[in-house]
Amino acid sequence: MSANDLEEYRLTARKWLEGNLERRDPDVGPSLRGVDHKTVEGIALERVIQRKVFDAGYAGITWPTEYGGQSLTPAHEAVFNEESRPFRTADFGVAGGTTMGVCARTMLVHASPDFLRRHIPRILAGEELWVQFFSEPGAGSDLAGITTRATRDGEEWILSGSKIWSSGAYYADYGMCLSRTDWDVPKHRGLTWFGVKVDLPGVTVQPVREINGDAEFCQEFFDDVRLSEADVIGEVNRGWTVAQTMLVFERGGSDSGEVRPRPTRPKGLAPDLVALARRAGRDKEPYVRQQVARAHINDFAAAQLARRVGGLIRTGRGNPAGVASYGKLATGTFGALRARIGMEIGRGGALVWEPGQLDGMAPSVTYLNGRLGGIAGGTNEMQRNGIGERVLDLPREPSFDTNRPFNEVVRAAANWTGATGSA
Amino acid sequence: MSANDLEEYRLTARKWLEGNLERRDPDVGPSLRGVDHKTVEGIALERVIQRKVFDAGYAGITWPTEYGGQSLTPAHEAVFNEESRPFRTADFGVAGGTTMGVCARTMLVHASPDFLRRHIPRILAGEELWVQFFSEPGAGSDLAGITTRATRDGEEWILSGSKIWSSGAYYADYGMCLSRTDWDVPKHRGLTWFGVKVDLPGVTVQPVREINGDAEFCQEFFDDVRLSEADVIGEVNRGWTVAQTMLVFERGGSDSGEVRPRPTRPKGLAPDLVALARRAGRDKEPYVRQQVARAHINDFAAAQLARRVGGLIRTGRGNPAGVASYGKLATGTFGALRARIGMEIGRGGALVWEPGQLDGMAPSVTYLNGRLGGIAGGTNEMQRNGIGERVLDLPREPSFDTNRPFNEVVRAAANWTGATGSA
Amino acid sequence: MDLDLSDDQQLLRDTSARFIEDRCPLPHVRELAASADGVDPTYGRQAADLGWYSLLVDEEHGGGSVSGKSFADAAIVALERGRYLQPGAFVPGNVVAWALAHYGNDEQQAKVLPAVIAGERVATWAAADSSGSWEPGAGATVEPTGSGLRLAGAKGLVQDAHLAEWLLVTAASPTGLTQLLVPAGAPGVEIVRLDGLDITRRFCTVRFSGVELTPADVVGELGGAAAGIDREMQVAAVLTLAESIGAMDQDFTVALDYAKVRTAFGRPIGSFQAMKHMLADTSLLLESSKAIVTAAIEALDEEAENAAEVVSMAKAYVGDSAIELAQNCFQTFGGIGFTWEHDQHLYLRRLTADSSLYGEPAWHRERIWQLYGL
Amino acid sequence: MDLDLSDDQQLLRDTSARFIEDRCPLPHVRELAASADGVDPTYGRQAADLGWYSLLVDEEHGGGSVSGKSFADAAIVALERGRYLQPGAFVPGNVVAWALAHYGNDEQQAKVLPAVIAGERVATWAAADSSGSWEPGAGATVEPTGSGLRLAGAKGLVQDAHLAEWLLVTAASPTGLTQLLVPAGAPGVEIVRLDGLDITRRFCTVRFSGVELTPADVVGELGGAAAGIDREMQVAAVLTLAESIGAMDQDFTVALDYAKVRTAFGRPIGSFQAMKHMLADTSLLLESSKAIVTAAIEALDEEAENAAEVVSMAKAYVGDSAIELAQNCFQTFGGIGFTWEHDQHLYLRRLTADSSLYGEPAWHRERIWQLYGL
Repeated sequence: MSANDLEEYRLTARKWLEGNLERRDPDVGPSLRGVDHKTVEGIALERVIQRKVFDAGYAGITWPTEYGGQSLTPAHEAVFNEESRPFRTADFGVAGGTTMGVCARTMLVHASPDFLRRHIPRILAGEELWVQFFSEPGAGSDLAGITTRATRDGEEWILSGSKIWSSGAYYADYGMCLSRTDWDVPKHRGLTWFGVKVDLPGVTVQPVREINGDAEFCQEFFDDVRLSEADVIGEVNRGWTVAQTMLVFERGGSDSGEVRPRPTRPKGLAPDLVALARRAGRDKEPYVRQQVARAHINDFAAAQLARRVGGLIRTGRGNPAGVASYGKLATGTFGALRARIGMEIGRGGALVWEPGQLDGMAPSVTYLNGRLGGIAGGTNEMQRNGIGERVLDLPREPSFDTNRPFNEVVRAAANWTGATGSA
Repeated sequence: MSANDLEEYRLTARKWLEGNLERRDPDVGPSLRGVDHKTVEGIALERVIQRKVFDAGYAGITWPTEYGGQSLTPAHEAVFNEESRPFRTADFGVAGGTTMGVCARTMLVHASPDFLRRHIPRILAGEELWVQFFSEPGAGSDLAGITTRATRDGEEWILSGSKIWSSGAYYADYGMCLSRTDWDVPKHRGLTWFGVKVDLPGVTVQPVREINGDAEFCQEFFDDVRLSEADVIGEVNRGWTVAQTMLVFERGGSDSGEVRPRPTRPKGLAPDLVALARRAGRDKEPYVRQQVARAHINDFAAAQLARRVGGLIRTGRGNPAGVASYGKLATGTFGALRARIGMEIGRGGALVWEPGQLDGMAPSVTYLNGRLGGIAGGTNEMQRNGIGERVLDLPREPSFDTNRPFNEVVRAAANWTGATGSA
Repeated sequence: MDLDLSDDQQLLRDTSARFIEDRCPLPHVRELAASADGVDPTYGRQAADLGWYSLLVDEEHGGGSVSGKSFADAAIVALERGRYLQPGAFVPGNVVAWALAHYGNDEQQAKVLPAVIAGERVATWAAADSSGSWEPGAGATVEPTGSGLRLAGAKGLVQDAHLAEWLLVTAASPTGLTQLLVPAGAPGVEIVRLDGLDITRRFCTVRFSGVELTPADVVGELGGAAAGIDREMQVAAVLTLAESIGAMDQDFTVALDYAKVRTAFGRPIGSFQAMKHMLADTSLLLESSKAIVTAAIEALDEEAENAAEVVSMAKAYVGDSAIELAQNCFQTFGGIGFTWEHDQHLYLRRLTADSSLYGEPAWHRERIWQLYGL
Repeated sequence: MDLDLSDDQQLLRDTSARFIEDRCPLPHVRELAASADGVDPTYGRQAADLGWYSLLVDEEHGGGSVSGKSFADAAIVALERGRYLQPGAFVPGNVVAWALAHYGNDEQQAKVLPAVIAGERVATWAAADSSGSWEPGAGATVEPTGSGLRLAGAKGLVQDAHLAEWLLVTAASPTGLTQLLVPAGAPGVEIVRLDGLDITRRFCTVRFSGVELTPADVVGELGGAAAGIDREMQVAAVLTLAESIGAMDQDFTVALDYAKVRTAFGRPIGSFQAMKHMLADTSLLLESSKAIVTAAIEALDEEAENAAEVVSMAKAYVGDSAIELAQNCFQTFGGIGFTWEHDQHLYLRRLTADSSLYGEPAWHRERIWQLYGL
């Protein structure tokens, strides 16, 4: 590939973009709520855009032609991304990121050629949006402890159980679903992934209303849903291997140790908190100033820590997954503290607001979200375990669930005594 | 016993006291350091006083006459205590309290009549001061995990190992020493107590210099010390039963659930901290005022908590040892916080002092002692376990040391993998 | 919380608890949270029948405690209310009843007090300004006119003002702090319903645009209300503390139960030391909060010389501890605590609001220095 | 701490570490702690041979960094010093060297600076007052007399003043902040040796009773030292931070090792989640402290516009984190940490002192608002 080829690719792409897509409206910023709420109708319009891109050969640029991609180089992809930035490309919201960044990538590593031929071209064409059916109401930190079951019935599988915290499932087409297919082996060894179409009989998708008022996550119920052998992704009972691949993609490949740019210098003193202190007429109160400065400093410390963690990975100084827990734990602890400082300095005035007054509501919403970083995507406790065992090399916690059949683990947990067998 | 008898006893005692003991000097307050340092020479003078009291029949008033006591009632003892308060009775310091309050009482429950006849009269006469040889450098929280060993050798026992944190051992005559006599049974079942004379060949007593400059505690080394069967206290290999009795006496019988008087209302705003803030010229600084008030409030909360714990025990609302952990944990956490607040408000000025300037030194000494409550006599972690399991009835921690021979426990701990046997 | 309830007190507790269970359990609390007014009209009258608004008023004025310790009695009700996050202006209503019984003129005592005690009319207390400052009289001023008085300014965090018949308003006057009993419908009174973090209660901002009043509307002496307002703050703080204790106790109980039955990694999560120790620390917060609130209640019942200090200590201590407790319970529940359907957030919302109402912890800490004249 | 040391920097680190190991390991630190002077006279000269006092001085004035980043280089030395709690006025000595190189007059640069760089004479910095305030010029005033200047007042927390030949004194003058290079032996200078929490270093109070000086003793402009003092505070803070990081790292390393080998209840104590999680949190404090100090060093080396803010953020953050780290290590060691013979208390003492020196956390937090003009 010569520079000329790339330049030609760029010009062709530019021309196509100008002729086929609208320009992005620069005034449309991010929405006020954390997540942009999608509707099924809105998504249909996005599918039309994606279809155009796919038909023109600009979807899956680096992916195999066999599955609808273009088998070009990452350089081509980078060129197209650059050129398409000013244009209004398809926005599938959080499910779009999950489809392309997590599910399809995981499929490409583990699914059968048949499966890939069936689904990847449709994904690239915007016809299939995929989300993860992974966490369960009864299995959060202990992801491998899921109890949604898939039971073989002749040529078919019967799925039952429930999943939760699937982002954007209410407008997705498929879920990539982890289920237990063998209960007589240790927990990591009896898991299998399936592709589950959300409109199959027996599948119910319900939005989960969150305490902050959002409803971007869903819970799914599977009531004897019939699946076929063709829906299996990866090997039966080897689902944990697939899950590990997926978790790497989910972390955004942050294990790669790429050099992070220097975090921006702080752009002013914790602007939200200073504004809040001013609204409360308290920005000259020494105690309030202490608390605001504390939050501001923690923000800066967290940013510098993220940079250091990148450096540790880059220079091979630590187990990547282990040291990444530093950043997560900092977020999980500083976040709650900062949210509380907001309520503290806003005091009574921050408790109430005139209906619709968004800046009045902001401290409360932040406060309600304050513990999110300490729970979602791995609790503080899980991060501390990770740091303790993977980074500090501290002696391991005794394990009660890795060496025995999962159904025994479930039984023993329900009848816990703390006794360990005499030697 | 009639009121007349008691009144006569009172008059006789008063007359004896006036004729034989000096009056207490009201100007001698408690010393500036936490503990009054004793010397062997000073103790000899105290022994003379105690001998007088003993000879007059006022030592061991409620204890059996068989062992040198008077077999009288607690009421007689209370009368003598009242009458003797203005007089200069024997002060054996911390070892005196241990001898009478802990060791002798434990012996009376568990030791053989022979042992009691030999030692209790001498204790009452001031001839024997006893301390505990209990904790070890390698066994603090895990008291039953001690490794000082006593090995049978014909009619004798050979003691080797080391003990630490024995208060006042440098001027005591005997230590009551817990040792392991059977390594092939679980840890609580192979323990035996011995009376160890501190001047026996092979016994070395060394003061432990503490970080606050005090040296009231000692460490002992036992280098093949020969003991006889007559030195055994209680039954061989049943030492844990003895230890439990001892721990109850050590807690001062606080399990009794007696009604505590209402804690005094605070006598002023944390006077030490306010004085410190003033010396630093900071008593008008809002942040300093917040910190001082915080400490003051915690002091009050701890006092009210102590009262509540007494009430919980009194009204049978909780396992006494369990709820007592609340008070200990409050001390252990508030103490460190308060000590740090002192250094914080004193800032740089509290770091230094002119030699001999006691109030300048005080914040630093308090600071160095700040963690004492969180470690000594049961760490914060042990209190949290106690509250969690005994009060809150949370599922138990897995146990690795209760059901197997102690020598295996030691080996397994040194080769810890965290694995538990597969079922 | 009190370890030695009398038989009558136990009866008060049990009837209150049963009333709440029957009349307004958590599912109904959620319904009310979604309703326009936030409380239904008959609830207050029924509660009044149980004595909820008469405990702080002496018999002479139509009230009566059950044990002779009126604050201990009212705290019993408050605790049960807090346990299930009861709606309605119990705290400010009792403050008004207490204030009228102590300082009201004959007409106020004859016409208003009985209606409040009977739960027939809602009266509420307007003490803070709209920034959340609890400095006495904050936000409002009253000035003599020719024949009467004119009230101006705005008060914030006025609970259930939208349902109230009367507002007891604290205000600064040229001669000192003053309290006024203002009809909510008086010309120039504007009541703005607010949204809020705590969805189980409703707060309003009340604006006064030159409201014309007469000397008969003053409660106590014009310019002489400083001591009264201080004591009312203590009453409000102690009742709020007792409500907080009920909410803390319930939140913790549910979290503790969850830690015993939820399993992960082949064990109940409560068997993990990290969880066990967090719950032990949380339990210490709860027990010490109960202990210090008990002391505050006694200080009021005994009219202790340092009652103001003890109440401020309790309000500061529990104000921080309650939030920490609710956050720790949240951490125990994990993801499920983020769902609207789980009650955890209702407790977090309520306890966070309680922490600021009637003086946030930092305000009370500073106040302790001032009480010592330092 | 810095993840990308150059070869020259590694050499600087290794020679410094070896020197400390040979010349002044912890047992010798303890001997010095018990000695009259607190540091032995040859140590400073030998350290100077390794460049310890020349790194912040440009080549023109006889100094030189090894990497072109003088603060990064000095921090390398400081970190190794902190690791084994080295005695001596490294921080204030370097501040004086930096100040003389930047603001000194010809004579100061010709006579004093070389002696300081060579470690032949001790110069130290007198910036705080004796209450521990680090407000610029605190505690001392200088006033013009007929022909000269008169210095009065007292400075506190002056490290190694009892060994110093010169004191760089910050003082208020009628025309603004001023710095003076005062011979320690000048009439009217009284140096009082103090005892202190941190037994590995010596601090003095220095009193000035009308000390007569000349304009030649001024460093920089009379009344024009505000910017210089600010920058010197940054230099002092950053070097102290680097020393703290070394001490934190070592204290934590030893505690971590202990948690792996000490057993209780049939397990290494580090396998208990309570201990493991406390150590994980402590490790987060350490790593984030390293990260923020790295940023502060870079800000000085790059002369970043917001260097003052970054340094204040780092000093506030690490000032709290270091104490928490030392307390957590103490909790890990348990009883043994209370014994004089265990090194834990030396680290606790040192880190607690570092937290206050050159501005305690609360001072730096307030300062950040001021730097924003708020």
